Amino acid sequence: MDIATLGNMLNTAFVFSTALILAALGGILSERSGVVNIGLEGLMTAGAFASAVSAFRAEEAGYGAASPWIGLIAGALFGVLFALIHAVATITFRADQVVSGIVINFIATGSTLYLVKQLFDGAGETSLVDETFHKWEIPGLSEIPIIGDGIFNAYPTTYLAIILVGIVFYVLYKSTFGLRLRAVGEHPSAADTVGIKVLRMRYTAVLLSGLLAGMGGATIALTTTGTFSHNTISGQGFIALAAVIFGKWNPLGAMGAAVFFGFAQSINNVLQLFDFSSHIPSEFIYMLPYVLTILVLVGAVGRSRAPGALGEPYYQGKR
Amino acid sequence: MNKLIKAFTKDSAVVPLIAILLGLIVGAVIMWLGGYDPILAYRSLFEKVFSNPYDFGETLTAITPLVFTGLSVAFAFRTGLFNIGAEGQYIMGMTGATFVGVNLHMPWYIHAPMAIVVGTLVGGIWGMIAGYLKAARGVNEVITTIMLNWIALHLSNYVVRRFLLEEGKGRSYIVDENAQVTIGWLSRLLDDARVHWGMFFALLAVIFVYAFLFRTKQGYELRVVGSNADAAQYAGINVNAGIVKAMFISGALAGMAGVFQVLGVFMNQAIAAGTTGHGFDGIAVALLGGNNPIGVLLGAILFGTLSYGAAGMSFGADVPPEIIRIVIGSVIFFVAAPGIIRWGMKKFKRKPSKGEAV
Amino acid sequence: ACGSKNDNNNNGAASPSASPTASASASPSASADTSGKDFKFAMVTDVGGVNDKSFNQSAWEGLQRLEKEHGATVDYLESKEATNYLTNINQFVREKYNLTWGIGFLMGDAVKDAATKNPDAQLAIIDNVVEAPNVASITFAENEGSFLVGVVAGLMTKTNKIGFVGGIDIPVIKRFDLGFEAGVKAVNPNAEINKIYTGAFDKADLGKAAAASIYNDGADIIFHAAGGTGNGVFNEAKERNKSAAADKKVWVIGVDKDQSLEFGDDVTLTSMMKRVDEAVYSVSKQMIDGSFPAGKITTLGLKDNAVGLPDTSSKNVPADILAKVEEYKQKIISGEITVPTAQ
Amino acid sequence: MEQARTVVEMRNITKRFPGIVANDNVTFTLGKGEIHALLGENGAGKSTLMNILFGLYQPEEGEIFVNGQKVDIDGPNKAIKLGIGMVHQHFKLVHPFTVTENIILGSEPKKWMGLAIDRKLAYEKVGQLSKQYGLNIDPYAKIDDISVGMQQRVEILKTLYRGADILIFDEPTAVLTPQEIAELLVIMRNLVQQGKSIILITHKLKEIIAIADKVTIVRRGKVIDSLPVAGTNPNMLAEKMVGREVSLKFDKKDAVIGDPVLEVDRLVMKGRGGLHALNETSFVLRRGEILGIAGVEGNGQSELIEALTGLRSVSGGSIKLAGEEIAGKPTRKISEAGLSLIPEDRHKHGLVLDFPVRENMVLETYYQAPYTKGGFLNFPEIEKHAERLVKEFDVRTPSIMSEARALSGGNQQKAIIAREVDKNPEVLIAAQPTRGLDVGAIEFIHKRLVEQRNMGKAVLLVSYELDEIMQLSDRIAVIYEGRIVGEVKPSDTNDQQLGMMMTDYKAPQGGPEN
Ligand SMILES: Nc1ncnc2c1ncn2[C@@H]1O[C@H](COP(=O)(O)OP(=O)(O)OP(=O)(O)O)[C@@H](O)[C@H]1O
Ligand SMILES: Nc1ncnc2c1ncn2[C@@H]1O[C@H](COP(=O)(O)OP(=O)(O)OP(=O)(O)O)[C@@H](O)[C@H]1O
Ligand SMILES: [Mg+2]
Ligand SMILES: [Mg+2]
Repeated sequence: MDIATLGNMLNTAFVFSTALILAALGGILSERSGVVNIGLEGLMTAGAFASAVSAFRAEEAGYGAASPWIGLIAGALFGVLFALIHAVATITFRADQVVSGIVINFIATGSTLYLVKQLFDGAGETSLVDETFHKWEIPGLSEIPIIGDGIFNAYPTTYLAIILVGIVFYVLYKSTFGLRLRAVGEHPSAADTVGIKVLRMRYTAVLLSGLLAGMGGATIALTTTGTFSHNTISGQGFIALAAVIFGKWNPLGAMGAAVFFGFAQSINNVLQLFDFSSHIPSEFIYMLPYVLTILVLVGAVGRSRAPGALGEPYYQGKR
Repeated sequence: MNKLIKAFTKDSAVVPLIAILLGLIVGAVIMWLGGYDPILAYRSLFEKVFSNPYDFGETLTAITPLVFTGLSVAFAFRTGLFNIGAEGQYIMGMTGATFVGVNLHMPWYIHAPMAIVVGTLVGGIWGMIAGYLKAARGVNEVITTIMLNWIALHLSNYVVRRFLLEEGKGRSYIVDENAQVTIGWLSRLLDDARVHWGMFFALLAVIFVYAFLFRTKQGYELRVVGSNADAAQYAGINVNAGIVKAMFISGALAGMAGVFQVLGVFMNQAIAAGTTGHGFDGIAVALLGGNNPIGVLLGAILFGTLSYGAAGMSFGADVPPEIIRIVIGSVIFFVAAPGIIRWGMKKFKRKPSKGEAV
Repeated sequence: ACGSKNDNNNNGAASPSASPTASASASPSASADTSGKDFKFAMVTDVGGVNDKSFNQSAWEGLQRLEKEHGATVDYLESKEATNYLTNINQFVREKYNLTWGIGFLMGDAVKDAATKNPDAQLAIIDNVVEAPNVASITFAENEGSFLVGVVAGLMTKTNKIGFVGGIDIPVIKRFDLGFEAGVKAVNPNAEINKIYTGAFDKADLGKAAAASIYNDGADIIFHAAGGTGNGVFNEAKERNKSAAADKKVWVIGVDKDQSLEFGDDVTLTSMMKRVDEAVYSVSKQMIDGSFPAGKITTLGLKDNAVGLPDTSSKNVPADILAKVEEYKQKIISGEITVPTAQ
Repeated sequence: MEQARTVVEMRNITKRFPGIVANDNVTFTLGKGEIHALLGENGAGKSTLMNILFGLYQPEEGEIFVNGQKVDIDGPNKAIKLGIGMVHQHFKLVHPFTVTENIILGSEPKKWMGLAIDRKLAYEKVGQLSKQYGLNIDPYAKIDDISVGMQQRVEILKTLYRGADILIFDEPTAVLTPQEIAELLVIMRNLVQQGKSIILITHKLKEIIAIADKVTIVRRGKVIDSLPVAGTNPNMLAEKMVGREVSLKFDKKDAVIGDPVLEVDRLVMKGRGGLHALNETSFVLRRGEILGIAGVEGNGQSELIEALTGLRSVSGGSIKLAGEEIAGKPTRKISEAGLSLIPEDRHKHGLVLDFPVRENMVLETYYQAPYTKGGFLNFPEIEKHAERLVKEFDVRTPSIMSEARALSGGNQQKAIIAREVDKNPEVLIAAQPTRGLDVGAIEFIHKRLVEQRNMGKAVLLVSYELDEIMQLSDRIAVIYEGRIVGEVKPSDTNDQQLGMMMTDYKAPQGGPEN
């Protein structure tokens, strides 16, 4: 394996993991505020759907290269819409957070497909978006060996995801908002007694998680598939959830986990290009990313500690 | 009898009924907005399920695996574990049963039971892996079960291809007749619907899970572990063993879903491109049923009926069957957030009294 | 989709290999717009759904044509999971549809079951063989068509590296794979072929990653037989062509339909067409005409024009290469070349 | 002391919870510079009243005046604005955060136009405040790593940081060591001198006498009396509070001491950071005696209990229960061999809060006959058992089917004690058995422990409360840094001497007991 291959693998890993990173960031914000978000899959689905439709419509309307950006924004907003359902159910009505998340997954897959059929004359797939995102090569930086190929020649959404990791990290650990958010997720009544509006914080966090996961879904539609259909999002949301836990609810950790997973996927492709791979049953190659993930978890990372109040609805003393 | 009436007029019974009604209304509104005829759609749905013996029988067949996976998830929940891996355990259970069903040849009274037992054990072991990793290494079971789902998919494809493949068919050989668990007479009675013994095993499983969890000492132990692991440890209960045991049972239940699908419905195992969704649907069923075995049964019946009837809806009223997922989602939503219904009920009840006051 | 080759195919597909009823089908669909008005045709999709941009969709187009041209009643049901195959077929059988299609390899057992239990019903299946007196089995010689796109690839590669992205390693896909490889080797024995099976038909992200690996390894043409996973292959190629220099241009060879219509001819070199629509149309038409090939296996290959390259290929493939393709086509039809296949 | 101005006046407050009137027409006034104690049984409604003053609950009826102004306290924010601060019964601290982060939470100093927290300034400010009030806390420490006493100071600092003039302390001393209590009392006096007014909820009559100016007594949601502390005595207060006579001191018979039943020999257990949590701990417990383990929290008491019960493995030494080695054996085996534990944390370790009382009563014996027959639980027997215990130990619960969560703290504790005592153990370990309980409940529990000892059983009492230790123990062993540093008889010692031994080893004249 030469250096170029390594760079290419890293590149594939980042492309693959962009959506996972974004969705995982969403998951982190929501869960750090104490709200379990098992609905990431559904939020991604909503985002992918809205982005494919809007980008296509924008392209039709002649927005050209702005179309994918319009799609990205639409995806984010649609994610927020579905996250709102989760927020209302779990925060205002104190529904079980896991249940509500599963409901989001159900309603998102059902309603987006239904809408696709409504919008595209009964077709099960949106029309292909031609104006998708293109890779941006960062001049200069892309010359660096390995990471030049690996990171600095990527989709704008990948850069966006990496920047957002930084922003979310900063917000969580350096800003007042982050301190309060984490307090709400660890010990809501402690936050309440110092005058923090617990429910408002949780609403904000859950809606942001919709925004980010929606964006994550959108990146898949706008860089990988170009369309939205019933299988555009198939399991990525759950992998993102795994990345949240794997990364110990820390943005950098989650990014590491997502990229690791993407890297394992690209190893599995590169492996098939070698001759010796013909002796390995292909199924074992497909398993590789998942097996590696488990091995890494078993070997390196110990128990991860969830936010203290994760999953608990907050009652401010019953009336 | 009085008790029964009371049970049904209690808040806890009214709420789910209202939830179902509201879910159907949400679906109706969406259909209506989309220009479809909701009345016709629902009529087609229920006609599909109840108007002829064949479809009725097939509906029962559709409900059966949901009972198992629903129980699997609910059981794990009760013991404090979130098993997202019913999907993988289902596949592994299926593979185990297919292996025995295809590769061994024995009289029926050994073959079928053996296929069932082996499949169930394989499913259980698959669940146990996640349990073991949690107990011994502290790895969160949510991640491992997600990963194990994918591993199970590919592993079973490998097993089918390597050991069971019927050349050119893309699937295993048909399992021996002696390993099949169809019910011939009932099937004939129901116009050849693929009814099988799994249905009765599902009912037994409901009773088993109920009795095990709430009536046996082992079930008690697992519930203590699930509800307060620290207290369990103080009480001298082996928490780690409990986790492994619980995941084994949960996996075995999900495995049985796969076992009966192959021995009762498909008779062979295809090389699969993706997961079936039965495991994930099991989460929904468990939640519909409030993680209570009886609730799971009712939840599976509701879920299975609606899903199976969805084909009738698209056949009879040209409504996209996706709408049913929205309906099911809404029902779960309203079941899960009884606050919404209670809140609505209160408003509803209060109105007349206000009127009186004026 | 493309109606340019209608006449051609109509004849071709309507002359099944050993059918004694060939004469009946010779009466063309010229007039008789309502000849099918008493007929009800239906199809059941596999889990891909009717808009899979692949054989399900193609099959449905065939049925729709039947409705348009002959006034037949047509309908379909989508299967959400494998258990639905049989129940969906039975829905139509019970409603006394004249002919019910099972679309796709996976439907084999279900069609067999329905046919055995309902000897009066007529059924047909695509991509699989069901031995029953009331079932028409239609399969395609994908290896033959793939051989021809292999010829194109072998002759047009500049890097002498070619890729293949498969869905799951099953016999149908293996036929694409082996035929393609044989075609490449026939014209360019030195070319290296890199194959990746993604293990899925519905994961564009895996297709994209696989294509990236192959292109990174130096290949300039990828043939995909991976359904929706192939979308990722196209997107990767498009992406590369947007930024890369002209001499680094990469190509994709599409599958099942003329994929240049969807993904554009700046990335689609050509496609290995599989005329499921034609097959469904013509065999259903035979039912109207009273010559339904019940109990027969019809293998549609190059000689039936049921597989092969679309006309649009001339856009990107030079005439001399197309001539070469035609040459090999004749050799295959005549039996001079036997293309390897898979069971 | 100045008693002039009224700073808080709560008039005719009524607060109802489903099925109970927690505050029934309560009127309460707090004067400036006053320390005003609130006294009442568990569940009398003290916390509820204070939660109303702090804006956490809204009363159904009544008015509140702060500094003469009628106010509507609709949330903690409003309370904070009015200069009210509260140190809650259950601390409201975010454990993974540092001391400073907890203190500034909600009113953080900012920099970069509000984009970031000015941590430097925050740490400085907290350090300064700590010094100003003599609280002596490390602003950088994580809450997880500091003692309960320190945590409480963080709570106090939280209110001071927000500029509170009216401080509410809800059972501040329940979790403190004697030293910490003494220090807290100093701090409170200090605060009053700086112009603050304090409301103090406590079950410890001694403290009220020691520090409060006024006391208001609440029973079942109603105010029974409000009077100056001067001229009262503990017995009188207890009587008013419970509504009957309470014996604060009871007479124990002399101990009839028998054979050694628990012999702990040079027990070693590794702790955090390479230190030994248990460092060659040795002692002997005999039948018919109560041995009190006195010590400041964090000197190995928890580890000792975990070692004795098999919850954690030891790295050296031996534990003999009735002659049998039990070190390293699983918890269940030890329990079967005759050792019972009343754990310190009843919610976390003692009960399954979501289970009915019925099931909690067999938490350790469920698998034995007659509660299990052929693998199945025998509910009639379990119920009989639960009914009997509930009756014998006066556990007040609507029914044995009520969830343990629904019981008050005192009754939860009684349920645990009933369960453990009924196992008829050779050795009963009682860890903090009366923490947070009212005098009535304490009296009941103490009686039960002495009863065990009188029956010839051995009781190991681990408590941070010197009063409790002095009152109950036949012998006191002092633990310091994981080692028993001395043994004394209660009659031969006093608080000061014990306190000295607990903080640093100074050989007492008595020496190890004969
Ligand atoms: N949030 C609540 N919901 C319902 N009932 C409550 C709630 N909080 C308190 N109660 C009830 O109100 C009564 C008074 O409780 P409160 O906490 O004020 O007692 P307390 O005097 O502080 O007792 P303790 O000495 O144990 O702290 C109790 O009977 C309790 O059950
Ligand atoms: N949401 C609630 N519903 C019903 N009762 C409640 C609720 N919250 C608290 N309580 C009850 O309020 C009472 C007082 O609660 P609190 O938290 O002050 O505990 P406590 O009784 O003082 O016990 P301890 O101080 O030992 O923990 C308890 O009896 C508790 O059961
Ligand atoms: Mg209180
Ligand atoms: Mg209390």
